[in-house]
Amino acid sequence: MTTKNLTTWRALNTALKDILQETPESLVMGEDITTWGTGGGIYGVTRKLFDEFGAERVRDTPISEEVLISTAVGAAMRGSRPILEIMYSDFTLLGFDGIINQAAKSRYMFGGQFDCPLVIRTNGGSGVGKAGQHSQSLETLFAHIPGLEVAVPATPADAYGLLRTAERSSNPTIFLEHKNLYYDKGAVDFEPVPFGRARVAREGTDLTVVATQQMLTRSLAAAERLQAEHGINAEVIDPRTLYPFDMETVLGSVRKTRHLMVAHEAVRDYGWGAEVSSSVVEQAWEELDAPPVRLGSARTPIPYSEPLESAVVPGVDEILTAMRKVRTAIAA
Amino acid sequence: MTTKNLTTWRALNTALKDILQETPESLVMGEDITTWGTGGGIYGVTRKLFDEFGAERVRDTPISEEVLISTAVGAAMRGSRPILEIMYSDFTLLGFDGIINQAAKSRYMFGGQFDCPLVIRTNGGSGVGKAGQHSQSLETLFAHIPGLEVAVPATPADAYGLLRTAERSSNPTIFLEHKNLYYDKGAVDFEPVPFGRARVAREGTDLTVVATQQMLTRSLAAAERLQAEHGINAEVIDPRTLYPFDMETVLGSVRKTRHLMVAHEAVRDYGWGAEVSSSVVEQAWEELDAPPVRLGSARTPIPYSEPLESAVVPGVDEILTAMRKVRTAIAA
Amino acid sequence: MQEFDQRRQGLSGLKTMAMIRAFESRMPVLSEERLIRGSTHPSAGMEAVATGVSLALGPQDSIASNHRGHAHCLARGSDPGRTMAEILGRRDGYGGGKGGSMHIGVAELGILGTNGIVGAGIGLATGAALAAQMQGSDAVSVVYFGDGAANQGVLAEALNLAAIWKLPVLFVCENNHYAQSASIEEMIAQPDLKQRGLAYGVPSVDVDGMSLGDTFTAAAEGVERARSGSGPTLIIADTYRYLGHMAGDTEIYRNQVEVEQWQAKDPIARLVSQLLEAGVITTSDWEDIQEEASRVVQEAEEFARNSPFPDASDATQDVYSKGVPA
Amino acid sequence: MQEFDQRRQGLSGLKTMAMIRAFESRMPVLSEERLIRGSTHPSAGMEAVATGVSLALGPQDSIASNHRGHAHCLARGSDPGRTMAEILGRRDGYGGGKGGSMHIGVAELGILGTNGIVGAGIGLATGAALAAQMQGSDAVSVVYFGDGAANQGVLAEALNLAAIWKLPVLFVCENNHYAQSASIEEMIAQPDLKQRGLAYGVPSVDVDGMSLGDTFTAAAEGVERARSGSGPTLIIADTYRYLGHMAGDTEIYRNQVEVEQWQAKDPIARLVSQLLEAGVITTSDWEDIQEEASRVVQEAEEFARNSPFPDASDATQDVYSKGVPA
Ligand SMILES: Cc1ncc(C[n+]2csc(CCOP(=O)(O)OP(=O)(O)O)c2C)c(N)n1
Ligand SMILES: Cc1ncc(C[n+]2csc(CCOP(=O)(O)OP(=O)(O)O)c2C)c(N)n1
Ligand SMILES: [Mg+2]
Ligand SMILES: [Mg+2]
Repeated sequence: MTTKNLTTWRALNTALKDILQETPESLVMGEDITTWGTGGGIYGVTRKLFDEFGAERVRDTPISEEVLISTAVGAAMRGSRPILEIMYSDFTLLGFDGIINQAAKSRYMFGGQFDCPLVIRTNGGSGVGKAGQHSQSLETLFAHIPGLEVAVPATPADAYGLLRTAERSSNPTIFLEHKNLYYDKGAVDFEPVPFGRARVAREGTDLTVVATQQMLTRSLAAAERLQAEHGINAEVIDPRTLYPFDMETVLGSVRKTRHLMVAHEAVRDYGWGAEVSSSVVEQAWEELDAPPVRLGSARTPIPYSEPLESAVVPGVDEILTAMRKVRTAIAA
Repeated sequence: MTTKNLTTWRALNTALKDILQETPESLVMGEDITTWGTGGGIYGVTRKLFDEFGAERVRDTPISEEVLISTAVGAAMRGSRPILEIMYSDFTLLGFDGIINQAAKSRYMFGGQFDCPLVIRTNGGSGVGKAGQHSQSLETLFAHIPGLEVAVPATPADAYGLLRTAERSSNPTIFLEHKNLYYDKGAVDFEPVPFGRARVAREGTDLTVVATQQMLTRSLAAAERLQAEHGINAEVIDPRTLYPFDMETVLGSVRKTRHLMVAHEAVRDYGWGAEVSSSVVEQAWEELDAPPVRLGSARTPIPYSEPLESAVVPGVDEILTAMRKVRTAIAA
Repeated sequence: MQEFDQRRQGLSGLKTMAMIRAFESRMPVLSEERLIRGSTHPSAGMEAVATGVSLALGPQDSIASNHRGHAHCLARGSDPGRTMAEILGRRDGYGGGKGGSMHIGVAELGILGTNGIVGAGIGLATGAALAAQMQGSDAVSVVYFGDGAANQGVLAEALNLAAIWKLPVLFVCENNHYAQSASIEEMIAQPDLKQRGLAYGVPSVDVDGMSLGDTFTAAAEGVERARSGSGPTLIIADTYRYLGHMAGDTEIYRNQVEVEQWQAKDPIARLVSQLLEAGVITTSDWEDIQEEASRVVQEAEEFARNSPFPDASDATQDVYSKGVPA
Repeated sequence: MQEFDQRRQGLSGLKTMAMIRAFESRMPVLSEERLIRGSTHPSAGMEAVATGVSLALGPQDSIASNHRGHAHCLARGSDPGRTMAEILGRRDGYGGGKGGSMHIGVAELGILGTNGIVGAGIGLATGAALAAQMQGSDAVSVVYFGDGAANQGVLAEALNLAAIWKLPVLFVCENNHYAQSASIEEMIAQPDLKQRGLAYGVPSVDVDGMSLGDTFTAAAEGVERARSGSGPTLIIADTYRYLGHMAGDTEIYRNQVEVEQWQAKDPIARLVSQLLEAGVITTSDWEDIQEEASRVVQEAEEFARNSPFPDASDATQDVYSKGVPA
């Protein structure tokens, strides 16, 4: 297929179409996924799938997150390959038993007898004023759980490619889209993107920045200013999946730049940046010239009002300051 | 009150009695808390409370974790002070909406109008063959959530004292007992233990070890061997609460020992040890002589069979090896 | 039990309903103007439910609301200006802008919050009822939830718990026939929703949610049952929302004819004719009431528009009570 | 529909039930001997339910079980030796010792696992039914759950979902009157549990769970409904467990008289007299059956005791399929 310029939601929509076409075992289910907007879900990702694939394989569901999740697990254990849309990642909390006690452990507890090829598509993140119960970045909770894979696509191409890979996986995957990136545009080459392989979004020599989704975008913007204003050349890495995590690419970069910063939208405290930072410290202690710095959201729920929401999530300025801090830590 | 030698479960039972006596707004609820064993819950913590305080204040509940948790939240928002026993911490996953979307955010989202003086008592941890769905150490999930306090008592005295503090708090507290420590005995002085104040369980000069619950016990045993066999003197610190976390005591110790190890039973990947390690690195970079090392459970569910269970959770030998590794990292 | 009195509840309810209608009619406009971020769910058409129920409550009582909760708050007595200010994310909002439309709480009115999680208020109200019971007060609590929320398992758990503990709680299901874009007909197999209450031992009734008198009477009955220690009640109120689920709703899931059929049963128009017929009001009274409603809402909107945005420094306040306990 | 034939289902069921009884009788002993870690929940007294239901199933079908699941597995055809080996945490157990009593799964028999989370099997079976429907097979799925689990909200959600999608699933509630130490009488207000199914549009029946014939017949009816595309069925089976909830149960919540009253209705004894009366078996046949049951269980136990413990290196296997996809 040739490369096309698509929005993220459209790239995801195309991925779902391709999956439904190629994989007879797949099905798509979720709340309001066929009757909302122009016949897709809340952000359009399931648009017109119903028209093409019908009511058996594209299913609107009641508002019953708990049973939707455990139903998807059961179906996956019996040879179906469900792709479940949970409207906002905050609502997955209603089905955490299904995700953590069932899906994540169904292979292990029974000694490897069962596959669990389940994808839960959902979205996290802030930026559009959806407030405390529709804006969380919960990826760390999932990354901590053995048995789960966690994808955090940032670009349309990765959204397409990672979703294809998630669907082929025999493990349960939490597929975390970002609600403020659905309308971003980018080139999509319609190739699967392997899990556990980071993307170097910007090459650089002086500082390694690991960032995802909205923080990736902001880190790239900050990196330009860092270079222009301070002559420091940052390498920006998008891990794309948190589990598996491509530590090798990060370590390779750190060996070159000797400095590390991690930026995520999840709350900083006990967030996944700590894992990246402390793993790098453990594995590349001698190669670091300064302590790694982590950036994440403040220890607050996400507030509604614009000035408050902006205040708790790191912006470009804050990222820039942190970048400079990493580079000057020793000097300071 | 004079000091007594008590088991952990008895210390907790005494704390509940004292709370019910002193705080008319308090109530205790949970599954099988009055009719199991000798009239207490699964580990006896609620023993005979029913006889003393009656059916209004000590309530056996149906198996409905989701509504139990959100009911406790609602009651707390209206001036009651519920202490809810969830039989195993694995079952809290059924009520994560109540914990994370409601309890943790009820003060913030409404601009500070509501207190939410709720305690969820539950137990985590492995060691007794309860297998994958009754042995998880989920403390990191809670510690990551703004609005929650997280207590992880290790000794009978701390069990008593932290529960008293949890109950006095106006914030929702996740109170994580350890199922393999209920029958440990220790001196209890019946004093509240403040949150956010670590306990130095063993003084030392060469290495700081931060550990909780079962890993604390094992770290103390390993520390004795480390001293006897290798002449290295470890300081062992029990943070007692993960949020608030007493970083000052840890930093103070690290400044003295110049080495850090963190050991927890939670899965190592994306576990809370990463937060401790990377915070110390950020704040005490110049004072560390070697990279901090983290120990945690393997990235697996907890298996049932004894040799498997022992294999995935760090034991004394493994802790000892890690301690030595921290001290020899530079040399090696 | 309180009887529905056209002069008292009728007249007072009409004023409230007119005000709510005027208030909610501003939502699409304010959304369009981008003064509202995120999602806001107006309830024009459904005024009789919140109003009828609220008239049956006393100051000691509490309510837990849902995403479509402005009416629940206003009928309970929330200040329209502060309510609007919260929806616009301003400092004078009840939550100082932290919550927005889906998180309006008013402690002194016992409003435990509108809620962004469909079904979550059910447990909160059950808990408020538990607190009332423990405290020996005669307070009752109410939860408003939709037909969509009726499919959340927590409802079953709460009905059962409230029934065995005889908790003073009213479960008020606003069946407006759609959950976002999902028609209830496709989402449930047993259309008689009150069976869900009966199955768990909760006295359950259907009520015409387009009638203020009927909702008031059903609620008053439930409140009396609750206050007298006889436990919970489930009320299934048949109603309809006129506007889209939220701003931007294309409404492809329903047709205009259906909307108009329901508008023909408009709860406000119906109450007005009743009160006119009964001589409680004159046409000019009704005009005054409408004008007053407009005025109140206009003032509220001005108040909200003029209220400053919160200060960024406020963003990290109120996470924990005065720091965590030491 | 399959009719209950004493010569077929009766005889075959009796053998299964006798074997299950013998198997479960070993649990307290093995616990005492500390060969079993954690918790094990025997179901002596409840054999007719698992057995009757299993007799109505075909090889294409699946089951989801709960914490009290040995009988469900054995009746479904799991090997007693491998089942026992799993309970003892041995290498030859179905999960190689990773799962234990609460996590016995057998993929080739469609056993989606016993389960440590009360109520969790309900969603899994609903999903298995969805898979069957999608795959165009005529497979049905069964979930066994207790009276205690009936208070989990997921049941309500599953009943509704199965009803609207007409999923081929049998919800089998084993009402043994206690949930651990909680008497059902105190935990529900509406004692007629089948109302819970009816409220969501699921055909629901009561059945005497101490009668093999009755449970078989009800299950066969449900299976036929499911296979023919008419959707789910809820079966409430009245039954009782003779032993404590698990090892160490002091049983302060019930008295011996009650236990004996139920033992007087013993499903095995009752079936034996029926078959004797009908001339299907003689007293000596029954003795042979019992001996055979003992022998099978004894062999299973020997097999399990002799099975080696798993190797520590196995502990990190099977978390992900052959590593995560690259
Ligand atoms: C747990 C959860 N699932 C889904 C949503 C998204 N959502 C918000 S409102 C709504 C429809 C609710 O329908 P109903 O309960 O009937 O209330 P109505 O909007 O009709 O008043 C949905 C699906 C949500 N907010 N929370
Ligand atoms: C979610 C959850 N809550 C509580 C428990 C603890 N527990 C295990 S079995 C049980 C009682 C279950 O009762 P019931 O469903 O009636 O089944 P029975 O044991 O009577 O067969 C309880 C409370 C659990 N395992 N999972
Ligand atoms: Mg609705
Ligand atoms: Mg039972």
